[in-house]
Amino acid sequence: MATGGYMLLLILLSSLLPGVAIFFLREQQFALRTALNLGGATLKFLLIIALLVGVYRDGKTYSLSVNLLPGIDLVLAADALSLLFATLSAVLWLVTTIYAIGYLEDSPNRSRFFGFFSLCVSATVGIAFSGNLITLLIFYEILTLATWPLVVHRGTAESFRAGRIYLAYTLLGGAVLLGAVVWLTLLAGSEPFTAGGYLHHLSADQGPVLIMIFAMLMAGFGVKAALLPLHSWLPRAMVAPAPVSALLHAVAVVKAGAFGIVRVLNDVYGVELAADLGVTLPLLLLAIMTIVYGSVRAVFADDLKQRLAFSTVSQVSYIILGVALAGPIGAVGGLVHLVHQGVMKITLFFCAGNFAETLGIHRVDEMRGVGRRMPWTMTAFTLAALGMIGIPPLAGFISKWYLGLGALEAGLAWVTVVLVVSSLLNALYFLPPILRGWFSRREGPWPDERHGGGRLETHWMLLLPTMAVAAMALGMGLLASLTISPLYWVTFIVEFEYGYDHIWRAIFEWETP
Amino acid sequence: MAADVLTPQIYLLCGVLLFVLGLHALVVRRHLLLKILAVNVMGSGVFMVLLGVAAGGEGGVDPVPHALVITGIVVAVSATAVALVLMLRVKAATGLARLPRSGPED
Amino acid sequence: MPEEITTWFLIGFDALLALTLLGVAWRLLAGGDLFRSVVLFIAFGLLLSLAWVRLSAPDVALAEAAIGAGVTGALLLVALGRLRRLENRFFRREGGNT
Amino acid sequence: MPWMDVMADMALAPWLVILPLAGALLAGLWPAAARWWGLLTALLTLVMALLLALQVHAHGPMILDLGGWAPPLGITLVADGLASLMLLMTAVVGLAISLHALGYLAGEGRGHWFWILWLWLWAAMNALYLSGDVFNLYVTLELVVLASVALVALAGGAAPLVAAMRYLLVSLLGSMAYLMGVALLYGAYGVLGLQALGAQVALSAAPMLAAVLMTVGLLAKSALFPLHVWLPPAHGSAPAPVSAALSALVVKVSFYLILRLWLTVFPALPLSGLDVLMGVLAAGAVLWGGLMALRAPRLKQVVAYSTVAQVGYLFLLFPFLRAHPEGWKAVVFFAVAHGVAKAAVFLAAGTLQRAAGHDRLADLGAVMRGRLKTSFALGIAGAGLVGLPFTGGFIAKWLLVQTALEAGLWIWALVVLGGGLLAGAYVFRLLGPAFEPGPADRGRPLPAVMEWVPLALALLTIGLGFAGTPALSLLARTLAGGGG
Amino acid sequence: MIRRRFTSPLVLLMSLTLAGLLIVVVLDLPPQPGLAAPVADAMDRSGVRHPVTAVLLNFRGYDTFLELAVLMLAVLSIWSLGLRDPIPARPVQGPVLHGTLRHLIPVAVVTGGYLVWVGSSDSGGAFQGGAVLGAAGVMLMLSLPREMPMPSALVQRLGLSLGAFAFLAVGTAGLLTGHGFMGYPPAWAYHLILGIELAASVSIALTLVLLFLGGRSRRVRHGR
Repeated sequence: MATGGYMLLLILLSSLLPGVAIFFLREQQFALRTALNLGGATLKFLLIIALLVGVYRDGKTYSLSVNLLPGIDLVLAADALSLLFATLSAVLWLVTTIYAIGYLEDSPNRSRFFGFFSLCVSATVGIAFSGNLITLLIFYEILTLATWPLVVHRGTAESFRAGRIYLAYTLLGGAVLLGAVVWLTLLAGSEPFTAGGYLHHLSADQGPVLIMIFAMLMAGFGVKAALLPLHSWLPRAMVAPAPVSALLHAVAVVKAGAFGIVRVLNDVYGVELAADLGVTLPLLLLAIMTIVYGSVRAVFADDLKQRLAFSTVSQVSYIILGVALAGPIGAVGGLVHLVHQGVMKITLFFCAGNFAETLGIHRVDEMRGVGRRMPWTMTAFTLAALGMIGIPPLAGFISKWYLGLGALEAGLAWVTVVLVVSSLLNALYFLPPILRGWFSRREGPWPDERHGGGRLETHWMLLLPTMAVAAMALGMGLLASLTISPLYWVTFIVEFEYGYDHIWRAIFEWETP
Repeated sequence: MAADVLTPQIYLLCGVLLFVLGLHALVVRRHLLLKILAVNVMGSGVFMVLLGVAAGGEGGVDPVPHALVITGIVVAVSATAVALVLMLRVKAATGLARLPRSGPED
Repeated sequence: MPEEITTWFLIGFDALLALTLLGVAWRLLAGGDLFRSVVLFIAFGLLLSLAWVRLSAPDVALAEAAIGAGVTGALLLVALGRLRRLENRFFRREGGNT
Repeated sequence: MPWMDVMADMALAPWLVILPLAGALLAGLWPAAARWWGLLTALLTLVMALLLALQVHAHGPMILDLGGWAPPLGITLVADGLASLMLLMTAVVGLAISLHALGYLAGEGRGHWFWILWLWLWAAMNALYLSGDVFNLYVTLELVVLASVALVALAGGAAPLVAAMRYLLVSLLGSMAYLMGVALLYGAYGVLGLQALGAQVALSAAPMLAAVLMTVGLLAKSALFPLHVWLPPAHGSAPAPVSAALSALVVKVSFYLILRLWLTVFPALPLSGLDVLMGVLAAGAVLWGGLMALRAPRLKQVVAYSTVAQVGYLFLLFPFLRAHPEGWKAVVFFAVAHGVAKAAVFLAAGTLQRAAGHDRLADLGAVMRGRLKTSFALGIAGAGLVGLPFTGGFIAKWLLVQTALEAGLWIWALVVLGGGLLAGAYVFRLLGPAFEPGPADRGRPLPAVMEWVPLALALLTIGLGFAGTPALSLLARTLAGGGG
Repeated sequence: MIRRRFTSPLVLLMSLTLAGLLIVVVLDLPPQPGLAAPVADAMDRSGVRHPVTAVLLNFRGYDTFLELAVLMLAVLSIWSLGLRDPIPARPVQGPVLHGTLRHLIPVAVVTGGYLVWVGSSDSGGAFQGGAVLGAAGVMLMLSLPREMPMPSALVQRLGLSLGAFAFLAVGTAGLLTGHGFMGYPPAWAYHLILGIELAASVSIALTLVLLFLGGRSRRVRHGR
């Protein structure tokens, strides 16, 4: 057990224990529940910062392992990639918690909601810190368990239907994943994640088996990442409350899937082996198909949250596209999009939640003139949407830029065409709400106006988190060259994973000519 | 000499046939009382096989199967008593002394 | 050779007893009149004790006669009586309804 | 640990029979105090079972000649890894059932009958797990049957009585088949000890037929599809502690015995054909039980059908026995994990039923929202049934899939994974009502123990998620058969 | 009905197959020595002279102990099923039956006692003796025009568990004194076995009568 392994446990417990405690609070114990929520979220944030300091300044390693079966351990470990994902989760959890407290004010069953909400984040952080494939599988399944109650939270027939579909997909994915992980463990043992993979030593004639397992792993993780044939649970899960959608789409569930794919490709198979096996190209094609398909569906979706959901289907596949390019620059683009998409998408969902909660706006055509009524929210929405389209100098531009460079580096120039087409489609579905919101005039009353009369355009607990994440989305693009930016971080990871010392310098020079 | 060999053989054969006879009746008959009787006949068949084995052994009559069969008889009467009372309860509760929707295996 | 005759007589007896046992078992399990089945079962138990004697198991024969035939027979008879009474009760109840 | 050395020579095994039996006799003598005898017995038996497991783990299997008469003549008690794990599981679940019954049966006029019969059942199961003699096993088996039939019938009413009758007849049929097997074995080898038989059994007609008769007889008792008809009404309508005892423990008894026979007595016999047949029946059970559980309208019925499904997994034993020398351990671990989880689910269901006054799933939402601890227990233990991570069920599922893949029997791995999906569907269906909108209602007042016990047992399911290694190393101390 | 028509021949076929297999196996059983020799060798340490009794109460005493447990459990199971109806009414007995029984019952009691005692050296023993005693009790029941008043519930329960208790106590004492569970010190074996036999026969006799009654009477409520 390396030093400070309990630090990781503490990070898990900082949301797990408050979560469990919250379950047993009475509905009226608002103050205590809020204290537990915010206390846990803040504590986790601080612990992650401490962890970052420990890893990067003091060069400590953190890991913790618990025996499960002979030769098989539950391993928690902190490497650069897990820290990236954990930090993203911790930050976004903090803001989402604040947002959710405001959003769910006076609605029933809040103790249950926040309990599962906390469990969900614990599972996500567990996924981030998983040190081997089995641990990843375990937390991945726990995430299913913790998110189902959130999907069905409203308790309507529609949400139960969505919950059933969600379960059908994720449990099936989990079963496939379990089969794959057991199989792989039989072949190669329960190895820790290793940069460059740990399957090289397997003899060449096991290629077909490895391809089969790879396909199963991709199917298992692809469910949550909403890869093309497995995506349809996601738009339906939109019946959940806005903070859940935000969490599901921006951080927890889809990212867990994408993160799993990144882990498998980078730290289990290794990019070289994957490329040798010829599995990266099919994955790339699948990602591209998902990107285009999601964008097209988003164009034709009238409901705002549906549109965002299909946008998520499309955008998450950028991450997969990036790693499937099998080169360092593409990987930078994919991984940085993990962060960028998270922050931008959560901003969009917060905005959509604000519109729905304040004015009862659910459909794109109802957004006419909303810019005058809610200028702050509309500004945030605009920033994030433009970022998604990839307008410089916003965060999405950086992702797409590196993805494009990565494609060129990999000799797949045609992929850039896909990126361009996709960006056009992004514009096609994000510009109408922006234009309508700012430049159209409202005739008649809002569908369902609630937060009238205050000095702010809506409840401060809704507005503040929205503005915070919008500012982050802006900052990530503008300040991409700072050493605390996700981009810097990602290049560090990629440098390590791909073993190129010079690459990060090269990228950096490429980026700032 | 012939009797020493043949007598156990006759009873072994008889025991086996009683067992199968009981088994068949247990499956086919529907009245619970007959089923209970069938189990008893099956048991008697097994006891007969055990005693046949005891009588046909190399080293004279073997007392161990005798003890086993005595134990078995007592167990059988216990089970029969319980089954009979249960049958009466079923009859009182359902009006039938047979199992509803009786499949071939019960 | 009287010994041999005795031996074959005994074997004949064994065979006859076995056949009788099988016949009685067949009849008692054939269904029809339950009372007859129960009486046949008691007879079956007594014949069994005879068989146990032939198999040099006097202890078992005693136990069979006392428990297998005696007690089980009594149990069966009482159960049959109660069953009849329950039947009458059901019959009467249904008769009263119509 | 020095005290372990002191313990090395102590004969602990008999106490696991003496204690519950004495408890049963005393409870029968003073029915008014039955529950206190029951509780005392449960505690002492658990302590003894723990000590025995530690002893076996430290010093290996223990064989005890009863009355000082060595095997061909006397009966032995065998306390090895397999037996002590089953005893421990029984003791843990037994204590939970006893504690829960304390609340569940409080104020019931006929409650003492539960205690008396339950202690008898416990004693009988312990005697069975320890027995090392095929005929003695028959007697203990009959004890188990009589006690559990009486427990099933305890609920009264037409359905439980019919179920009890069916169960009794199926069991007697099974017992007779088993006994015929014993007679054939004695006829062929002239001994009754498991080890002694195992040393002699070779491939020939008599032991083959004996093996088939005994196995089929025990299968009927264990309600393997399609011989399961009696199980759902019996387990679904009994009082909750009884359902828990039947589903979690009694079902495992005949499974244990089959396993014991094939490990010790019949390892020399080939399984060809039998393994495929059993595998197909197992798959049928998993599928049928799962589908019925998806349709049953009442909470406890769902759980009862879940037992039908999970019995199916137990009989993957046969394909595994044939293809993988260590495969049976996975199945045993599954049996233990299922025992704990199923008991927790049934006890939680009983608590909810008592609080609501019924167990119709459609109308259970309010009470599920009001009784959070219990709903949690239901959820966690349900996750155990599905085999979701951090539960014993996950480790069990992992081991089953691993065994199947290692042996190249991917079809059984598919059965396990598919069964897990069905289990997921019906477990989440159970939890659904808790998420419907509406008020929360604690229902009728209940003793606190009825809420805490299912929760504690459910948390133990999580504990089992980390018990894989110790359990497997305990199972490694199991007496193997075949040539001594 | 279609199902039955289909299954009946199937069951018959399977039964016949099983019968065939069993016959082949049973008639082909190899000659084996069995346990006659080991029993004979151990008789002098068993405390009794009759081999079946030695097996039942000493070598395989544990079986017999559990068998007593089965009997007792059967009674308890029946009791747990609820109160019973009284035994069917009987016609008033004539003087002949009455007179016969008056003589038969004492004879049965004596025979039963004798069988228990003689079990140590000859055919007989607790089960046979107990059964005869029980049969006497059943006859007594049948001879009385009305149901016999049974002793109080506690006495019934005590009598019922006497045999199992005695066995358990002796067995546990063996465990505690170093003779092993269910072990007797050879010097005491005869007396212990006789004691257990007596206690067991009382329990068995009572058990059989209670089994015959088939539950506790609805008319006489027994307090707990």
